[in-house]
Amino acid sequence: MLQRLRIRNFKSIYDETIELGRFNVFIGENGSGKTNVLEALGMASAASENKLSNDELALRGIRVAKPTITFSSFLKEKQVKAIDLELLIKTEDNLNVNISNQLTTENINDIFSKWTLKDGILSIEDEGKPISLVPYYESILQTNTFDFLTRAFLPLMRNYSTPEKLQRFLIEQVNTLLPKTFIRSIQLDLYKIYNLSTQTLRGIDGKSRAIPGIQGENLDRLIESFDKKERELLEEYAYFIDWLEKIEIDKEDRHKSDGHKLDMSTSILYFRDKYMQRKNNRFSAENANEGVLHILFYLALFISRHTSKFFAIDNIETALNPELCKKLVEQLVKLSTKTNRQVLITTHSPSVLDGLNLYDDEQRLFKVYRNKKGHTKVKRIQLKPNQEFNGQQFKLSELWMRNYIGGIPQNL
Amino acid sequence: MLQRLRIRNFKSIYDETIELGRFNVFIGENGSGKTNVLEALGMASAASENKLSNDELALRGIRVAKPTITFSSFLKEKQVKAIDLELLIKTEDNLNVNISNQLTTENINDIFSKWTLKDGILSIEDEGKPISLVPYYESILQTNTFDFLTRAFLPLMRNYSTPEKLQRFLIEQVNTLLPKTFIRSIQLDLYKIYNLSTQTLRGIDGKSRAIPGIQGENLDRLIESFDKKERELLEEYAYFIDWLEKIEIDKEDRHKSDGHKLDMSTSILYFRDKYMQRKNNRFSAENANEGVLHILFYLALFISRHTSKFFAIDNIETALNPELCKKLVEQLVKLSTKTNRQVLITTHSPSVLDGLNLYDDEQRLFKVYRNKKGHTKVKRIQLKPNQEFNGQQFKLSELWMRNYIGGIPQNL
Amino acid sequence: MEIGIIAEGKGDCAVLKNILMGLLDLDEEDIRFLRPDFNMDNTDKAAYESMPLSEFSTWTLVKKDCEEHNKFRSFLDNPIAGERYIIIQIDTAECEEKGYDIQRADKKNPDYCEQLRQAVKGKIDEWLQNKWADQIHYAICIEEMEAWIHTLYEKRNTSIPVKAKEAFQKCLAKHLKTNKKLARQFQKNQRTEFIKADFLSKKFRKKKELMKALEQNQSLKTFVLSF
Amino acid sequence: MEIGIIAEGKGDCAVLKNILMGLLDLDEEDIRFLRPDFNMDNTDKAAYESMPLSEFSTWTLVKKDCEEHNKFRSFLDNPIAGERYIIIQIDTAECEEKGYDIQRADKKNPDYCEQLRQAVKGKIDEWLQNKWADQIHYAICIEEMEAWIHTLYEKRNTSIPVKAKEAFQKCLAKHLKTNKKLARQFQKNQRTEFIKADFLSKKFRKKKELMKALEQNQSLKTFVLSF
Repeated sequence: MLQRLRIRNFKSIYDETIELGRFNVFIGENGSGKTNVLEALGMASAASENKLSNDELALRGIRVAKPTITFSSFLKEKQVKAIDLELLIKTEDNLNVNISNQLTTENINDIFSKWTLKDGILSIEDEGKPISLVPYYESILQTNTFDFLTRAFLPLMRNYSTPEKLQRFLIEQVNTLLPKTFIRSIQLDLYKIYNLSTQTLRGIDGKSRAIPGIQGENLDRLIESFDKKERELLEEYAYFIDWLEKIEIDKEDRHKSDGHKLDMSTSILYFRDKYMQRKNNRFSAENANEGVLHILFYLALFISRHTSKFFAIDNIETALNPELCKKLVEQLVKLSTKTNRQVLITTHSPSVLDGLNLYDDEQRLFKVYRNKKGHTKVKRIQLKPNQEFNGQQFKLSELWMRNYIGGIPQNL
Repeated sequence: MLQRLRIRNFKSIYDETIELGRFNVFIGENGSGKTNVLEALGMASAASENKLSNDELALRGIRVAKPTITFSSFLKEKQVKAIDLELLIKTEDNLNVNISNQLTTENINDIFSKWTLKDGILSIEDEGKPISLVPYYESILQTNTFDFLTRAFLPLMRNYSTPEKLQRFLIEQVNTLLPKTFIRSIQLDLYKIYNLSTQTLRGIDGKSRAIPGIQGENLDRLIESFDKKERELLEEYAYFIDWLEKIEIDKEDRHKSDGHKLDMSTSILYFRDKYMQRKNNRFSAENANEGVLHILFYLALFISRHTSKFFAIDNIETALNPELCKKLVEQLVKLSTKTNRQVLITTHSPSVLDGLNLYDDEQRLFKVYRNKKGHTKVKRIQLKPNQEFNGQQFKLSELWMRNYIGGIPQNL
Repeated sequence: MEIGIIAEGKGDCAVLKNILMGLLDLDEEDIRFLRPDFNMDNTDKAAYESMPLSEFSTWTLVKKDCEEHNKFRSFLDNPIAGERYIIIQIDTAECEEKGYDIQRADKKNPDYCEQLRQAVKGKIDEWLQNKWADQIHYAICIEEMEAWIHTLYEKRNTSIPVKAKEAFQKCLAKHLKTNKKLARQFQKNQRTEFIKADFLSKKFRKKKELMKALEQNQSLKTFVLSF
Repeated sequence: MEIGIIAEGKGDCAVLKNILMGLLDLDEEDIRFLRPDFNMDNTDKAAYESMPLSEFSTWTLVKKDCEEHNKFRSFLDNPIAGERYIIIQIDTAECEEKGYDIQRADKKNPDYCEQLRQAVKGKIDEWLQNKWADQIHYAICIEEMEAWIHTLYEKRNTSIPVKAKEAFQKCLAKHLKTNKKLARQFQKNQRTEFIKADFLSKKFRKKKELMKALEQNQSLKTFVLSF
């Protein structure tokens, strides 16, 4: 799990630290910087794999901008020409690993300028006690990596007059591998920001070949890849869509010629409507209502064994009835535990808040806002300890809408 | 104004009559048929101009499907192979004109089959009293149309042995012109269903050349077309976006080479952020936050003298903070009176309800749901007469969310 | 017409919904479940579920709603136009508990059902301080809702049931054993209490079935005839 | 720390917000306007605006909020963690009206301000039934909020103002006449009461300016020192 994320100097975020849980929901005004938080993590992810080209960033859902506006540029502050990202990862054996990433670029005025990463392990702690990295080096040096390194650096040997110098050099090299190893251990390297488009879900206008893509590309292929267990799990949730009788994948795209699609959609996903006459009850993704496509995408994303364990969703409420959205979130929370995901989600829907149980520390709610200097701030909304049951008196959605929580414009 | 719309046998709508106001908001569950209502009106609009090809329908925002599933197809009901649309138009001189449109198609199994319209005036009433169509025929016959008709039908003269027969024939011809004339009088012929995509608003992925297109294409060009008065009106609403200093249209696309866009966006729209250093405060539409793009689009749509007087918006809340959305709707209501629009809007956002004043008969709220047979029903939500002011006790958004209104799934 | 339901359980809501659909030809959309709260937020739900069970015997929650008036005010007195009613459903099985405070008459008394019903109705009116009298219908089940459902599965009078739940379960088990189609469908409708009860009482949606059924249960009949 | 404001007008909210930003280094996000209701729905707003003016003299609404407790309960007792306070703002100008019921002392009395303030504070505590005492701050303006803003524009003691509104308007008019930049900016900040007052009291956001100002107004000083 990523336990803590510190972001400095990225877009509207001047210096902010966020303590994450498993299921993290962000609310706030338009322009408060919610998406920037998701993107900052995307930068860390991309950097760890050296996938910092504009195309690669865009495929993760990051809006690529000129470095001059990617670095924070607040009034009365000198612009720092580096993005600093600090990640605290809790490993499965309960180590706390603190990783730093610093991103710089050659020409800050050039949108095509290449990004450069400087990363490293700041510390590793075991139950609060700092531990030495040496065993880690050793464990790595004992593996194939070591053979590889030895061979790779053999020609350089002569440059290192003493074994100590060579060792120091190798440790430096390993040091750059380590952060990536930990980042991979939580699948942060595979992180993407999903922001669905109905058209794309329908199989029109998709741009990504990923299964699935960030705007909802290839939902049909994702479901096709399901094994029996996944399929059964998905079908358990069919009750979300009252009229849904059956989901079909038309592997050979046979129905296309039946005139089910205007030939614009590449999707081979079909639904059957139980209220309609059997001969006329098959709908292509192109013709289905948008709600079913959004719901199905999120469920499939959380169920599939092929999707990353770590991802973000921007505007999860799009096109969904508020009550449905609440129940969906409630189920996604459960799935996130079941299939071991860590997720960051932004929303403008009050109902999403009602889908959370804030007594569970794994489910966290944050409000994002600008302080008086314009800096993005992220504040966790927590409950008082031992709050008595109060008979529905305080629904989170209503507290938010009635302006008791913040995160809404007060003076429009 | 379109006062009444009766839809029969279109998708999930079996037979439903809707009494419209100026600003009409539709809420309901996913799949209840909200979008079908908007689409039915789109069919009437397209039919009036004989623009019923699949491409033309798609450009208006109608999801084109096979006729077999475009006609209603409920269990235990024989499928009727025609869509019936009845429009009651109130003209500016207070006549009530009742128009019928019937759409049929040759091959109901073929998605490419051509649609055929049979339309006609059912009645014209003046203060409840039916009036004869004769003066209308005469007024048309006295215009150029008559010359045109005479000339056009001259060769056919010999087929009509008596003047009475020819007259009857001509009246029939005029009869087909009349509905179109009334439909044009309220600009229903220009009707479209807008359903914005953030990517398209950013100037990426747009498919329409219309200014603006239904997914938000060419917002930049729409704003560029503004005259001084429109521009000033737009700028009055700048307060919606706290950080917005200025909107810029880069007519010669000069900033492109400054590295403001990744060359993917064709938009020439830029914003300046007042919290950022002047040298680094220009954002392209490609890089701006999505909220500002959505807000700007709606404002421009309601302000422009070039956009239709009659249109629909699907999911107006997309990407907007609830409180912002409420205030936006409040202002769009005002603009709709000021610039004389009639609009149909769907939403899943409870806050939108709070932006309406239901004491004003021009602002109407409808809930859309399926009855036990699966038919889409549309029910207006009205207030009790003479309701006393009750000190915020009953906020519409909360009544909806607390399940006192309906239009949410009760048993997920 | 719209009808709100305040009931002891979600299953009770489903049964009443089906009865209303059959009786008044209503759509599901016309029926609002006000208690139990289907739309509770999850933070509250967690708190609720951690409450000691004794604090929320279901009739006490119905009583609480009646006494607090909030739901009645929000549903019946809100500014939205329309004809609206609330059905209050309560079992008599626990009527002798503290707070409910009703003495049962002798079951042999021919007026047992009606007397007990009147006593409970009086109690509800007391809780409500006699407000909204014209807009309330009383669904008072003697002794449990299962006695009403039972009428759909067996030709027998269930007006004064002995162990209504058990009796119905026994009858149902018999049906499931002999009717394979029913058993299969029953298996498919287990996800929630609501769905289960909705399935089992589906026949009430047909007016004819409903009319037949009410001849077998006095308290069901009294409820239905109150419309 | 988060602070809720219950005030007579939206302008008053703006001034208090600026004072809090200067005094406690708060962000706007830490300050919640609870009265007047900035987020009222439009149907209610229409009803509200059609009410006869007499029914909602602004102090009566502050009083109503205090007596009803809802806002206090929702903001201070809600389940969300955090240190929270509410500021109640009220002018003394109308303190002799029926329902407010405070007798003014002689203005020549050196303790006039403090006595009047104590009387109003006592009245508010009475409305609140002494609840939430540790979480309330009293912004009692003698006699009107304008006397507080006035301190930013003139070196003069405004503690016991005569016609505070008029005096401030006169002083402001003088400034606008001589200071063109101010006049231009003032012109730009007219859209709402809130924006107007926010602009005029902007200097309170600087602690130094605030500290200077409070030496010129006793009731402002007492309010600020209560933190």
